[in-house]
Amino acid sequence: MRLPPPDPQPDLRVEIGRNAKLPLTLRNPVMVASGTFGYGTEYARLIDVQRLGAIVSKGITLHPRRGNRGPRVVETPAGMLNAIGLQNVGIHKLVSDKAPVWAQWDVPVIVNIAGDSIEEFAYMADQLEGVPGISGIELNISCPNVWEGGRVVAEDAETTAAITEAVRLRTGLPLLVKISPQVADIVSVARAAEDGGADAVSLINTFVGMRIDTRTARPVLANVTGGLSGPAIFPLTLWLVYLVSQHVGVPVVGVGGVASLNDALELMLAGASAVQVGTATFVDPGTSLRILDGLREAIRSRGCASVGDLTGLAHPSRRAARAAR
Amino acid sequence: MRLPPPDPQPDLRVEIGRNAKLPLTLRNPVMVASGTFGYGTEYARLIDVQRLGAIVSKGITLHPRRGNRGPRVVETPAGMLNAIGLQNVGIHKLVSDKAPVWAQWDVPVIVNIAGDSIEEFAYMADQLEGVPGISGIELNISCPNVWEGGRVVAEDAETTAAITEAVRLRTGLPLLVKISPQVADIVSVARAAEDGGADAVSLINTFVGMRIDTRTARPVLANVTGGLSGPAIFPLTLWLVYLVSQHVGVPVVGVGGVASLNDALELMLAGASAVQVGTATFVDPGTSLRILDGLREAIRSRGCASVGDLTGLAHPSRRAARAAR
Amino acid sequence: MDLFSARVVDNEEIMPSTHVLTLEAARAARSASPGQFLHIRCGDGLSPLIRRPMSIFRTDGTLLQVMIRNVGEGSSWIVRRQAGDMLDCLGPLGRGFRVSPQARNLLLVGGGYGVAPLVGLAERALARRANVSLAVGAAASELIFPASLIPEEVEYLVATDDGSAGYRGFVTDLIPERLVWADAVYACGPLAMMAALARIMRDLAPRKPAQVAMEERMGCAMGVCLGCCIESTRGPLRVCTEGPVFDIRQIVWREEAAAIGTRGPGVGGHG
Amino acid sequence: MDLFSARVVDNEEIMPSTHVLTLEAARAARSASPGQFLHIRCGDGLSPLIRRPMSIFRTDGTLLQVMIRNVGEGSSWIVRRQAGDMLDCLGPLGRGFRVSPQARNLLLVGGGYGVAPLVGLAERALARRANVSLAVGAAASELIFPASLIPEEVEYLVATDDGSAGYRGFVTDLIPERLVWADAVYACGPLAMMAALARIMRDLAPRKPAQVAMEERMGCAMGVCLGCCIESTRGPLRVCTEGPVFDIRQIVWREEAAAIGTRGPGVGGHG
Ligand SMILES: Cc1cc2nc3c(=O)[nH]c(=O)nc-3n(C[C@H](O)[C@H](O)[C@H](O)COP(=O)(O)OP(=O)(O)OC[C@H]3O[C@@H](n4cnc5c(N)ncnc54)[C@H](O)[C@@H]3O)c2cc1C
Ligand SMILES: Cc1cc2nc3c(=O)[nH]c(=O)nc-3n(C[C@H](O)[C@H](O)[C@H](O)COP(=O)(O)OP(=O)(O)OC[C@H]3O[C@@H](n4cnc5c(N)ncnc54)[C@H](O)[C@@H]3O)c2cc1C
Ligand SMILES: Cc1cc2nc3c(=O)[nH]c(=O)nc-3n(C[C@H](O)[C@H](O)[C@H](O)COP(=O)(O)O)c2cc1C
Ligand SMILES: Cc1cc2nc3c(=O)[nH]c(=O)nc-3n(C[C@H](O)[C@H](O)[C@H](O)COP(=O)(O)O)c2cc1C
Ligand code: FES
Ligand code: FES
Repeated sequence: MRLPPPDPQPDLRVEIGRNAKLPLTLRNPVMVASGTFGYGTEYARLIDVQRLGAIVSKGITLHPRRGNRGPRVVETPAGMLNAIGLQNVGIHKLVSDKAPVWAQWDVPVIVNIAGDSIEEFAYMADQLEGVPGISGIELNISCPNVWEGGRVVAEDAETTAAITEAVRLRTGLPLLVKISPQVADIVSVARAAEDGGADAVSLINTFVGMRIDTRTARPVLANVTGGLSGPAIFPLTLWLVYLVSQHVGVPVVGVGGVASLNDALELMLAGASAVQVGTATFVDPGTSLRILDGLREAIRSRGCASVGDLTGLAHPSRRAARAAR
Repeated sequence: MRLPPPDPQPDLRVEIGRNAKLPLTLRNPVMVASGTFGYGTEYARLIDVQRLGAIVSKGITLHPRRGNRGPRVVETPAGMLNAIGLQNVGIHKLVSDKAPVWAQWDVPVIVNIAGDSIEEFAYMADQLEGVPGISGIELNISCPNVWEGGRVVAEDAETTAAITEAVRLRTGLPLLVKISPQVADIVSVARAAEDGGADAVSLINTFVGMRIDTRTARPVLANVTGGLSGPAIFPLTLWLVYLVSQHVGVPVVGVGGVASLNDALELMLAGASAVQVGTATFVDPGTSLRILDGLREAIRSRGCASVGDLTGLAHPSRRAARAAR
Repeated sequence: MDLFSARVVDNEEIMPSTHVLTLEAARAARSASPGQFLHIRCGDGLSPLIRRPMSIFRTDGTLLQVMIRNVGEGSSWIVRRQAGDMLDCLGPLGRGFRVSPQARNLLLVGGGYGVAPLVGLAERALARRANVSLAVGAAASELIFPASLIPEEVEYLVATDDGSAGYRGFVTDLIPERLVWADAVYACGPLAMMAALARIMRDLAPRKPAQVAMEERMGCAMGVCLGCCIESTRGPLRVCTEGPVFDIRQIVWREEAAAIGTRGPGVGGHG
Repeated sequence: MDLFSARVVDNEEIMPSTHVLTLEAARAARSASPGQFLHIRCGDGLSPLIRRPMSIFRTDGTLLQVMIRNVGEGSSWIVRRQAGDMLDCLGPLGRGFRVSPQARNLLLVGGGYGVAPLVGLAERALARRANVSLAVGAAASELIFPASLIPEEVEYLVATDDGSAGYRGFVTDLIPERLVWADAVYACGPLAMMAALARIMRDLAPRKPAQVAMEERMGCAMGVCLGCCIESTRGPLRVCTEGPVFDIRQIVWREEAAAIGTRGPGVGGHG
């Protein structure tokens, strides 16, 4: 008697890099978010990081930074605020000390970079070009000093396009542009990134929030404000992914509040091609791999052949198409 | 032997209406938020609503509205989304059926109004003028169709100023302007409200979010998106209150995620003169009165004479002033 | 209607994933009528945040029972409560079944945990010497409400999708032949079941009294948030306040409305 | 270092609002050293979201104890755990106290729940026949760590703010006269206490080994978020990874930095 062939494994691969010389095929769509996984080595003692779709490393700047004074983090309902202040080792040390480790790894590492100017972004991209162990770049144009007297200064469509173009010219690596949720018009910013040559957009960075210590009557964070992350922001992330993914052609990477398989599925149905897990890793370091395992099963049980079949299924256009079939 | 006189009760009164013919002195700073307390009668069976600082009634429009199709609400981590669609009885019925009840009450009722145009706002203010039982108006310029393709259409500084001015001309009632958190420049919108003649600004209305049902692959809300409220948004509210209160002269009313005495205190330290409790009432109908009771004690134990002494204590300017004394 | 903290005195798993919790709740037990519900807080933290509506299953003196099917975060928290634990409840809420004193023969139709309010209704009806027939549907025999929990005087009819118990097919298939006998019909269960019943009533007994207990996601359960409104022939009605029990002919069944393409932003936006 | 679920085998309130929980945690108990900590999840929902760092108090075979002071949402959840409940823990984390084999006379200085890691340290030191003196400060006698829980061989010195037990004044007042005797000093407690100790050491014994266990709000406790950094003479250091125990002379005490006016947006913004 011959057993029937095993169910084919669903195809979890995600391609990022339509416009890149060196397109990247992720083995699966579950990444870990910048700033929540260090340089990738720390959690390796606890979980099998090699199984991840990709690791996005802590935001790096040209020169090393000491970051903000403490306290730098504080909890909020179903979330947390952080004001780390981009403490990092600087790009040269990243290239000399971290990349060689990554070069030994199966899991691709995407480097999140934050520049002070278009030139600095371009220069940093140059430094990363051809470095073994670096598989992609994520532009962090949303983080520094987003708010100044309440105005969004960093991220408008023009700046986004200009930075993206400048980096695109210098890099053959897949290029992700990470977008702040607090821009006047997120669709036009995402489109500017696409027009500037981005291979994907990562939605979203954190929301500005604060907490006050009622005993001292002072802000808890030394920096006064911090960025809100965690499950609290998930419904906001989901809407922005749903909105933006209907207006751009490149893959959308959903990040912001993902804490469960169900969250990841919601994001993919909303139009994400991949997800990043951030704060949830602090709560339960196994979150990302559990999502990965569940995703495989969820795809199979839905009768899909590949993970891409889920992407955008909640869109009216996809629903209409399904109904017409 | 004579007992010492009892500790003086702290003064909880809050004045709203610098620019109004009929200024309103709230007996205390704890109100309930529009849309979360109906027309004030419903919770009267459960709690002593007369003790509240004020009740803000459900958003009213010129003509009655049927609202959106269901589902209209869905839960999120530490929050909920709603897409009620401004179902209401219309302003004429409000004046004929609801106001007479309110006229018998101790607690002032502030009517939240939503117009489709400047003229409609002005006309509605006219209808409320001189009606016994109505103690104030809150302009809901932030709610309908906030997002259209990702752009914030309803609420910019000019529109806000124009609506506020038009209503100010028609009303002697205290005028609160309720502001959406999702505007490009919240400080300028708040200032426009102040310049237009507002007596206070209410910060904030909800954030746009969504949820997807992963079994059906469709948005849970029939309306696709809903407004996020509840504790999840509290740190965002707090920051916006802290920011705006440093740039306007009129009282700021903090609303968004208040669920405990500590939350109310944080908001007041951040610059709020009063707070509104919304979603937390659904979770625990006693929330607002418990905050009120706790506030009295908190003021006393801080050695303050009146609730106003707390307002803005976390601001750098106030901190510097305290240090100098 | 009250906000009260009720002591759990018993928690029994009566069938897979379905528990009956017995609560010490004297005031609520005395004032409740079948079809009303409690709005129950699930935990003392911020998640799950919103209370969960649960029908009142049975009352007996100072005791009140709810029957909970474990389907998600909130219900799974409730079914983990044990004797001695306290449950934060709001209720009894809403309008229950209205039974005319003239009605002698009552036909009850249930599906899933929709059986809960019907059992209480059956007990009340028997007490005033009415005849009760209860038809219940489920996917398979192990999901059928245990007959041992139903008063003996009740005629108990069972339908399963797979025929593993009783009639094979939909519970609504059992209704037509009993309509002549019945003076009134009361239903609670999945939307599709109740919509099918509505069609049967319209076609076969357009004037016979019939009521359904509806469900919708709730916020306040106090009538203020308007989150639970459903479409009726009289416009939107609140399940928590005008319902959960409605005249079956008042309901505009959602099937049409839910057709693909008709969803989308409403004119009123949020709020 | 592991992610593990530990069974609570005992929960005792050793003084007002302070509980010792005994956990079955063989691997962690075997590998832990005094001064290391666990990052403990408080509940299985989303609030409180972030784990709470708690020092390892004592270990004994396969058992591990933590001493928890109930000060807020997270700690109050932990102290409500009972025998049989499971606790989701990450650890042992961080670097503990480093005791040179030459050190014969150990002076330990504690305040509040800062006594926790010092008791474990004392037990280890006694096991290798060192002499241990433990000075503890508190606001009043009822907040003093019970002497019965401290090994008899330890010299136990007490200071209270109100003089209700032991010396009246700061525990740091007791230190100078014992510095000649001590080969090394180890401290854990409120920031002000440790800063005062740092000044004493600088002035009176600038070369004597001295270590402090520091505290900062934490996110990951794994060294990745950089949320727990404190200022040191070598730049920012992570309490969770380079600490919690540091050389006392490495710390830049926050008092100056915390002066009014110096707070405000940093150049790096969030992230
Ligand atoms: C009037 C009324 C009476 C009910 N009586 C019973 C009963 O006696 N026994 C019983 O087991 N269940 C009953 N339900 C359904 C019960 O409220 C839901 O199963 C429960 O809310 C699911 O919550 P969850 O957290 O376990 O599931 P989740 O799926 O995690 O819930 C997520 C969210 O969806 C909402 N939700 C999900 N399903 C429903 C639903 N069917 N109705 C309303 N809201 C829903 C929840 O309130 C929550 O906000 C009743 C519902 C209503 C409206
Ligand atoms: C390395 C280390 C070891 C510790 N060992 C112990 C111990 O053995 N026993 C003990 O009782 N406590 C110990 N603490 C302090 C303990 O972590 C806090 O008391 C606890 O986090 C407070 O949480 P909560 O939810 O009860 O209080 P809340 O005040 O509600 O906490 C609110 C937030 O502030 C943070 N927070 C508040 N106080 C502190 C603090 N002192 N340190 C770090 N984060 C804080 C919490 O993590 C949380 O994010 C230790 C702290 C650190 C950093
Ligand atoms: C402690 C911390 C540090 C972060 N640092 C960065 C960073 O350096 N660069 C960046 O682009 N995003 C940074 N982020 C944002 C996350 O990558 C992510 O966008 C955000 O946290 C939302 O996802 P989450 O809710 O899953 O955490 C940081 C977030 C946290 C919590
Ligand atoms: C169900 C619901 C209905 C609401 N309706 C209105 C409304 O009609 N007008 C308005 O200005 N705000 C409305 N809001 C917004 C609230 O007044 C408040 O601004 C928001 O919920 C944030 O506060 P909270 O987190 O305390 O609920 C509504 C909120 C909810 C949850
Ligand atoms: S649930 Fe709020 S009106 Fe019914
Ligand atoms: S807590 Fe995250 S680095 Fe220390």
